[in-house]
Amino acid sequence: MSEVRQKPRAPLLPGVVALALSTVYLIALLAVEKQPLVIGLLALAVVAVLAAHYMDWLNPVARSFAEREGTLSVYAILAACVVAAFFHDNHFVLLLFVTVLLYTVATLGLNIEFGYAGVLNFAGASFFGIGAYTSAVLNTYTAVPHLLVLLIGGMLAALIGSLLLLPVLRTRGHYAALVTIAFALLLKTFLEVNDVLGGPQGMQVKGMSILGWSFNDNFEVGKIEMSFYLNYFVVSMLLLCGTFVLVRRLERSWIGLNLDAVRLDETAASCFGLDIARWKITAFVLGNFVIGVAGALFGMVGGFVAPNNYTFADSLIMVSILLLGGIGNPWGLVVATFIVVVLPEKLQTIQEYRFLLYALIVIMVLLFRPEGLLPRPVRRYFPGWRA
Amino acid sequence: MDVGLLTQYVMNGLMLGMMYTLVAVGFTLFFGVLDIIKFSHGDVLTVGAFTALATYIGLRSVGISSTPLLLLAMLVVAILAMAALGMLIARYLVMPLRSAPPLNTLLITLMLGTVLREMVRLFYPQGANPKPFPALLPTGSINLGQFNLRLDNVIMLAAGVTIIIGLRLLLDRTKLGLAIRAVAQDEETARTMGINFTAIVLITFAIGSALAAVAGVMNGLYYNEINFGMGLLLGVIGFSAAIIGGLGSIYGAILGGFLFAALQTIGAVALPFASAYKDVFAFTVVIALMAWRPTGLIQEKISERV
Amino acid sequence: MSRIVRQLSRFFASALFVGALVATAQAKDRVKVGFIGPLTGGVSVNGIGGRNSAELAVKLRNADAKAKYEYELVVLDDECKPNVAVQVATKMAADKEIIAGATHYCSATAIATVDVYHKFGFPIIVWGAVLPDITYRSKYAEVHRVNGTMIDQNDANAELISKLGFKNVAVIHDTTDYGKGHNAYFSKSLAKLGGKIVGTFGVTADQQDFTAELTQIKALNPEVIYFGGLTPIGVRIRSQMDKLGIKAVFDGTSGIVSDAFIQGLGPLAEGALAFREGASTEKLPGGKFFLENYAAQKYDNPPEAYGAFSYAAMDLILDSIEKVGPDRKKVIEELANVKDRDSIIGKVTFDDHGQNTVALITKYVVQDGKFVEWDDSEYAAGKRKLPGQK
Amino acid sequence: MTCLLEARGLTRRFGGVVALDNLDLAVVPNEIMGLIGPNGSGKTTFFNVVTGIYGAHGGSVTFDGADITRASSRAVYHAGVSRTFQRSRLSLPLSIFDNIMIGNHKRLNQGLWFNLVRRGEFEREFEDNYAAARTLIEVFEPRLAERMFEPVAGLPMIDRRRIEICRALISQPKLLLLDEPSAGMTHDETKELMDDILQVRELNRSLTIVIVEHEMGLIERITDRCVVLNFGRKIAEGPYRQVAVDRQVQEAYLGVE
Repeated sequence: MSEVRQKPRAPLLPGVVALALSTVYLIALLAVEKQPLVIGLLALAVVAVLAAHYMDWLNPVARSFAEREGTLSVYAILAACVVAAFFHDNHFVLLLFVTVLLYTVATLGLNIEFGYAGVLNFAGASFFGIGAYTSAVLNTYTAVPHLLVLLIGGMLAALIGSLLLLPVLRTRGHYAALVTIAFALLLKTFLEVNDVLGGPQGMQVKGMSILGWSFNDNFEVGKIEMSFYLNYFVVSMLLLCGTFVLVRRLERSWIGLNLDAVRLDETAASCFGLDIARWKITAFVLGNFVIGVAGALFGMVGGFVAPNNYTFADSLIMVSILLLGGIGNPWGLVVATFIVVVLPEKLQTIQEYRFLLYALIVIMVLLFRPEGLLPRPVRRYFPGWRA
Repeated sequence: MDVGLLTQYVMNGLMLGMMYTLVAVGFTLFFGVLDIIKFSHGDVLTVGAFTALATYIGLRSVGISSTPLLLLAMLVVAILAMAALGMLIARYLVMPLRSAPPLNTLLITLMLGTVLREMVRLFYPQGANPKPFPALLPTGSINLGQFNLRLDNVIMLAAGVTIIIGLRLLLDRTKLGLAIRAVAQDEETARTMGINFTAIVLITFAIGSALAAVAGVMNGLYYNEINFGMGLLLGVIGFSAAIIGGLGSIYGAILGGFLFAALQTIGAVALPFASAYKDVFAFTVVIALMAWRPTGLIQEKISERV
Repeated sequence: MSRIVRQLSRFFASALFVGALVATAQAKDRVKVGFIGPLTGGVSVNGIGGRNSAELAVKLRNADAKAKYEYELVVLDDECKPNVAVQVATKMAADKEIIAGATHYCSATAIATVDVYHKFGFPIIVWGAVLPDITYRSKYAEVHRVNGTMIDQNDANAELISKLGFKNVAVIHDTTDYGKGHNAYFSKSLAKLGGKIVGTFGVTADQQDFTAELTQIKALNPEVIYFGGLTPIGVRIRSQMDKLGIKAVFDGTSGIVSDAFIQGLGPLAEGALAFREGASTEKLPGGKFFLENYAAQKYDNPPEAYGAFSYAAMDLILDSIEKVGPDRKKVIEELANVKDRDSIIGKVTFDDHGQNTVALITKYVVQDGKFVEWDDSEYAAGKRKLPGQK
Repeated sequence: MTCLLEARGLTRRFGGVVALDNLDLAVVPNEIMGLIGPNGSGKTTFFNVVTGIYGAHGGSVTFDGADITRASSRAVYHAGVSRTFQRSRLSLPLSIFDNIMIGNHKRLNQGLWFNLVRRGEFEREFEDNYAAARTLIEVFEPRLAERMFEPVAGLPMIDRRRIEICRALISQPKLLLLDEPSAGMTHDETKELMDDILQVRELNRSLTIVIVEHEMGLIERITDRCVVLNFGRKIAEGPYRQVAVDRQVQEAYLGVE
């Protein structure tokens, strides 16, 4: 239907402006140290968003993101690189940034299970941990190329996850919730008591290195000293882009449709020939794989793994990110992850109150905006495709 | 194995089982009336224990030192406070979400649990540290070979049994119990029978949370130490117990509670690997049970109208 | 709420304090130094004691008109958890403004973070952790330690209990490197003296119920239960021993030398043994000076066993910065040639691994709700007897 | 063999209640058969047993010559049976197009590789199916064809019904089971719906329809033949006019025993 494509598409400008503004804002927020300034900036953000909401400036933005996603994604990547370049020698900010990227990847994986297929998974952090421990063990005891280690991490997460398939497929609702919750506790205790994996002490993880390029050494471009975290930023960015495309294509295909159908009404779905088990398995395995890969890379970034990093509470934080951003909406996840990871780091005063804060936020979201900050729009198989 | 030693293990198992059961019964009550999981239950237990401790310290500071009086006061205050808390939770967090998907209720109560836990950690003086809990029960003990029978454990077991029997009687013999069971059976019919649905739900939550308070105090008396994190694991275990027993059935909860304790004890002593693996073992069995009996040992009927 | 209130008041206090200094000493440049210790969790009293002591060192230095720089102390909490420790250590080391730090009470956290400090070239002095590997596993120029290692204290421990005629010992250790280390060194030295380990049990740091392990131990009926771990589990195990009617000596390590242990157990603490490297603070060369100044600050928390070491570590860092200026590389070089340096804990000498050599070990026994030095105790005098002592 | 769908001695119990009692029922190709009877007479249960949602406790069901008694819902659908549900079972958050496509499952390429990587081919398949769905829904309500990518949650009951029927028709089944299409609709809406169904029939003469309905006007106008159930048994069979005057049937509706 080529003729229908001629119809005018939503303008690019609003999206670009929004991106530019948020980039500048992000740089400012990450740069300032003085608490009053930080608080001021945060207040500013809230006010700005509310204002935009009432001036009805948000819908144009949403529309141009919906229809010009391809172009805007490229701009978004550029924006991220600008931020990274700005902080090229600031270890801590870059570490924070990388953390955001990898958590986004992980929650994208969780989103496939939770958001699309409706397969409950309260053990997100556990699968993240399986990935991290994989890289810890392989980097310590073997010479497996590190890019391969990432893959293996993902596969192990998927594999161990599939041990749960039988109960996950057979149970429903609360019963299904228990399966993953029990697994989360089981895995953490196992890691704690298992000496080979370092017990509660945890393990060191050797930094990444590809073709002799060691990621843990600072390097220089011209005369400018660069933080070694830039290496990780690049890889994490690539990983995020890959996952983002994967999740997008998944959603915008018959498979995405099947997953939704399974989530919304199993009986009806099976009356139209859907193989419930097949799609649940697809989602669960694929999701855990993605989470595992992110975990493997995060293990190398952090340089250390311990059971206490992968507790039930951490899994809950992942779920919170999902709900906060808006289940099923990748862009929402990016925003939510930034809020959840960066806010407590910048706002020293709330550092130790952060769990309390997250919990309260999620409760508020569930009570007053169950669809999250950026609700998932209805499926468009091809952005900008009009009829 | 030496008989005395065996009895010792059984005794340890019974004590754990009793505490798990009290928690599990709460879960199963809530599920009965509202078909929801109130995950904050375990942390209500924590708050209950800390309330009791605060009461104790308060009373001691004003010079009251009679042990039975202190114990009574602690129980009363904790029970009343938790009952109230339970009602509040039901009224403002659970009831509003009735139309929403059950997942949301699960999540909101999970998060509420975190809120309670963090509140204790942050706002109770030095709440992050484990707190010594007074031993208020007579600690006399008889040594039978390897078996050391402690009076306080016996008292606690007896108390637990009485509470559960009492609850059973309340549900079976009283008008209130009838109303609760009616609501659990079918909300609509209950309404048409002229039962005040909201009131019944609130009362049920009060009862369940009161049980949590008792379990909390019992936990403190048993370990002589409480900490802000104690509720999380107890909650999950109680939840597991209720689930493997079969949600909505009191007997299921009891069965599940003691089963879980048994699993832990067996995992600790009877199995070849190190005792530290006992929870790994217990939870593995739980998952296996879910695969075998997806709706619990005492089956709960699932009927779906098409 | 009192916690918040206290934090607020502390915040304002320090604000005023800094304000005053800025007013007086505009000329001096500000230099950031760091402290890491467990400020929350079961061993927080030790962490806070250490924090206060380091803070004291900084305050005294800032009050000193001859000091070249204006020092600001950045305090982070490792919660005695390896994973948290690595996070905060990364945070501190990654901040180029912070020149050096006095870090870690828990061995589990110290051993986990040494690589981080090395990665970022951040000079630190360990003030409390006793695991030998922290300094000896790898030769990092960044890592130093003012307190001794656990080796000597375990020799002393084994020696004492065999002297008391105890043969059969059951070992419980937390499965962190700290507990494992203690288990290894103690078992070795006990074997030398002909004692017998009847059973070894590893437990996890947040375990609540030990009845299963203890019932097994009961069946082995040892005369002594050696515990390699920190106060919180120590308290639980000791009280559950009593529940199961186990009458054995509770033989602890430096990890339980803290008032929290006694508060947690009350009368049950009586007769528990513990060991610590270095003289008890009162008997240290600068002990009096330290305790007086500490008292003058009116902290609501005692310096605890390792406060003096924390003070000494921070003082050493400040000395070095005064000497070579706020530059990490130079500070590392400076610390490398610390030799017979006088400090409140006596002469400090860093060997090529940055380890200070502390020979002296203090033996403690809990008597009437206090950690009393063994040799001064009624147990040594024979007035009282440990359970099962001949 | 002339029957498209044939049930022999079909029996299904729920606890003590016998919902289908040894029921014999035959549907011949290209007819519109009305399945009527008082509430709880087993009409919907019959649909659920045929479509494999419930298993049968006795007897057999054959469709198009093949035995589907034990077949799963999926298998029955793939064999060419589509249905609508008494209480509308659309996926409300999804768009009209998505809901229709769920019904088209067996004609869509479900391969991971095809869906994720070969986007070019996927786009072509998508466009073809979009065209098909659009033409189908235009038969019912051109308005809806303009709103293909809006969530169905906002639509009135009658439109949802239409979409449900489209979802059932898009895969071009041999047999269509309509379970009380008029439920929850006004009289006029029911009329409209009737026309819709007849139109469908015009479109595809080879389609066979079994319709469960309480709205007798609708039954009278569109069915060639009726089967009356009571307590899971067949009590009458024949053209509507004939069964309508049948004494047993009237008793059944009046509840006389």
